[in-house]
Amino acid sequence: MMSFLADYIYYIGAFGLILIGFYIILIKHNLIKVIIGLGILDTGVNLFLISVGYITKGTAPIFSGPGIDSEHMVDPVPQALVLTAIVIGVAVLALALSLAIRLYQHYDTLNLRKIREQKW
Amino acid sequence: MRKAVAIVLLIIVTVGISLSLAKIPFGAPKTKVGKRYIEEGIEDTGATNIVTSVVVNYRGFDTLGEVTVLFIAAIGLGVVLTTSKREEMRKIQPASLILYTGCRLLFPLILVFGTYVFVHGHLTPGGGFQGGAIIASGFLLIYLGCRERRINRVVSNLAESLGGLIFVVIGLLGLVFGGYFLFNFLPKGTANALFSAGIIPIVYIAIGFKVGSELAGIIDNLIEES
Amino acid sequence: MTFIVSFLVVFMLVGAVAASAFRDLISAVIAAALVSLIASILFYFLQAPDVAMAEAAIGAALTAAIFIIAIRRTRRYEE
Amino acid sequence: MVNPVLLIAVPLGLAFAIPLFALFWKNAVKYIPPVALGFNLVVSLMLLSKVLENPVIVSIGGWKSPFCINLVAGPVGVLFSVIISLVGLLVSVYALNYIKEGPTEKYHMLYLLLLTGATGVVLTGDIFNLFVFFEILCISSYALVAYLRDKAGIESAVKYLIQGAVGSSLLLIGIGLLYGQFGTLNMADIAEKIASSSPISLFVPMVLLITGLGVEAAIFPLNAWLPDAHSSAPSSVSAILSGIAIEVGLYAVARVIFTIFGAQSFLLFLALLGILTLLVGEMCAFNQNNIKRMLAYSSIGQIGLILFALAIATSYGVTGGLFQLVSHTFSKALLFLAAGYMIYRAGSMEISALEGMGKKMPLTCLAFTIGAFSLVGLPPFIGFPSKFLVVRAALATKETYFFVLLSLVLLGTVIEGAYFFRVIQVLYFKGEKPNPGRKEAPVAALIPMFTLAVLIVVVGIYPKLVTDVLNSAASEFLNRLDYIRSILG
Repeated sequence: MMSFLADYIYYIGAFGLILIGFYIILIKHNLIKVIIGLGILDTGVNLFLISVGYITKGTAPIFSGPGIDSEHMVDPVPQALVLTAIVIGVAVLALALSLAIRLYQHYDTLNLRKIREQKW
Repeated sequence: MRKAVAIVLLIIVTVGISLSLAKIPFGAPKTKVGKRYIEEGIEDTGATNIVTSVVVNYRGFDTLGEVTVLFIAAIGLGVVLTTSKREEMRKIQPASLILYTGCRLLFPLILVFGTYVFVHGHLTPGGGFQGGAIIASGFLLIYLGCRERRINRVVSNLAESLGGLIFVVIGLLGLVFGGYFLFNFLPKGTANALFSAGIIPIVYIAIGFKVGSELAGIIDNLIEES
Repeated sequence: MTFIVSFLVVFMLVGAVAASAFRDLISAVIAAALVSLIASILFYFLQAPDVAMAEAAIGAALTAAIFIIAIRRTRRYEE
Repeated sequence: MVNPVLLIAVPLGLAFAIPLFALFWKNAVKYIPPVALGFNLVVSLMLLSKVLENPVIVSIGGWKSPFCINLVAGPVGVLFSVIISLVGLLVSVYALNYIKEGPTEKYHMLYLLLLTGATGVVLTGDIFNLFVFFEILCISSYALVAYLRDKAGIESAVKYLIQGAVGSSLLLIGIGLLYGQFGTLNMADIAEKIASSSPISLFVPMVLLITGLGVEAAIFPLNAWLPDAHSSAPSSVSAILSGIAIEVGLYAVARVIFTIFGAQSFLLFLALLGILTLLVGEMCAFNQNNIKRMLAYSSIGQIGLILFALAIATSYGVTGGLFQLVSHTFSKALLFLAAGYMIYRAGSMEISALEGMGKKMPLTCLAFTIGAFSLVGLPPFIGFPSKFLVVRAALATKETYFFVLLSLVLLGTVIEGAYFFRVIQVLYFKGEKPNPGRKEAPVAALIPMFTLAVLIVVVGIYPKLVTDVLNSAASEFLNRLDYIRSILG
């Protein structure tokens, strides 16, 4: 049990967040709720990427003083990718929220089911 | 109905991903690219924080794109929220004296801390994005505590624009001097010193100002009554 | 260590479910910020201090702030 | 020595400089996108002759290949960057007069950044870098769709943003799975290592990547956003979204399938998806009364056709698909540009409101007609040789199921012809009401329209102009070993 947890707990957390995020996006009608779901989804993806780069008993990839061996450092590449992904995520969220504000001014509701100006 | 479809979809996704996760054991070393960055990062770039050297130097092009994404979001926010007709400002309830004084005391400290974070990005954890975000949270505090204050949009636009331009120009200078875009053409200095790592601190400072002013601009745009 | 991490992960997932369940959007945003905050602690455990800092500053603080500003300008309760 | 990085760095620098310009010369801002795109056009044409022999590969930062980000200016990349800068230049000239309201300098910044993102996607050789440029492309198009800030624009931007953001999350998960398995992000390096992995663990990342990219490429079940977004954006933006953004999405899908995965067994499924996309698009287009929605659905149909042609995966097929892509870009951009001013003068997007436009705006209607004929596939326009090539490629496979699919393609073309002729009939032969006062579109709009029209006719009469480039582009897609070798050495 413990070793299973040690192996998989981060993956479980990451994919749990991803699934909950998807669930919110698919089910909820409120636009702000959907945007919250997007945020949770992003967090999950970031956690997954970081856990891919982890090495057991690793240290952070920073040579902050002398005598740090490079043998057990974790992979720096996913960390760089996640830095990028976090910033992209916040950019999308900010734009989405501004659109939500405008949408509310136009329709006086945020319920996506009620906003049906355009049909197929 | 909708719920059932969603849950079935999610189950399929879960099964699929867990099948391919079997190939990616947690905690095992997997990569030669990361290994090389760790082993030769200091020699190559002069930065002791390997993540910084990857972000700014090895994969600097991603970072340029990422700064652009934030820039686009700030512009897009401006596009979406500008109104043709100006409505009168809503009456602002002033903050209490304690909040006001506290915010004014904290604000310079936050600015200094943010600057510290991005100036030391190549030595310690942190860098342009984190520092910029900290600076932006300082401005957020000002909006909460001293509600009638606004940032000067001209100055923040200037900082955004100059930050981006410095990044691109440094890249192009690398092309001129070294034959590669974003080539680290400045002397790398001794590792662990503040003035080391060539172009990395300069780029990170530019990013810090740019990200800080962009996030502050986003908050300003959102908070403005329109 | 594994125990602490497991506890945090469970707590994080509970936060995410809560963010989905609350009808008050402000509470949902706070729950989502909690998720981000715990994720940032997990990043720290995974030896990624840079990312932890970015997630705490951007993911938890700033995102929650812009959400709250946006909710103040729209409607607080889900219909 | 021309460096392909200039194609990205210079427009990006100019876009960052626009706020500075706006401080001093506010009226000069709108000339920056044409200047930047003209520069790009010149540089990519200079590169074009060079890359037909050998791809130009540059590294960013100056490290060896898998350790840095590569820009790969092969025939495909440069072909696309020529198209992007050419169409972008023409549309930006059109926009000089067309975009008058709202925060115009922001429009010009977003427009330039959108095209820079598109150029970055087609030139990069690194999967994560592709993701970043893809985000630049997507986020600027979300903002541009909402540019008019009216009800329809905001609503469709919201839809587009949500679907696009989910797509990019899927893409990112796929990239993470690939990185976990192969420990590298360079596309050539992944492609080299992929042979050693088991199919089951490759299937999931492939599906995730294709789904993520397919949202932007508007492949069938993922294209709910497209008709709304394309019809409620300003017409110059619709021209770019229809003419460039979805094509770039298709490029990315093709790159993932052909180069990274080399997935032969997946192609038949893709051909089926293409046919489905084609039929759905054409049938919905037939039912529309709104001219921009009709054009948007017709884009979906065309995307389906291109996807079908690419999925044939023979040399003829891929050449035909790329040719069809070029022809769709020119024709659809022309159609949207012409429709833009027709709508502006008529004051409505309904097709019935355009009665008698043939007398009121003869030149614009002529341009519209050329675009429509070309899209349907009539000679002597560019649509004819491209569709002909697709048909020939499908016949050359000698497989029964391709014959069946081909008959569906022809059915789609018939439907397409029907609705375009209906519009042309309305334009020219209806509404005999006395309608004096010719009000033509301004010259700044007519120049790009007629440049496109001339290109359509010239390439249609003399397709040899482009077939060399298309052939070598097709062989870049099909010979993945050459691609890998040229990058990793």
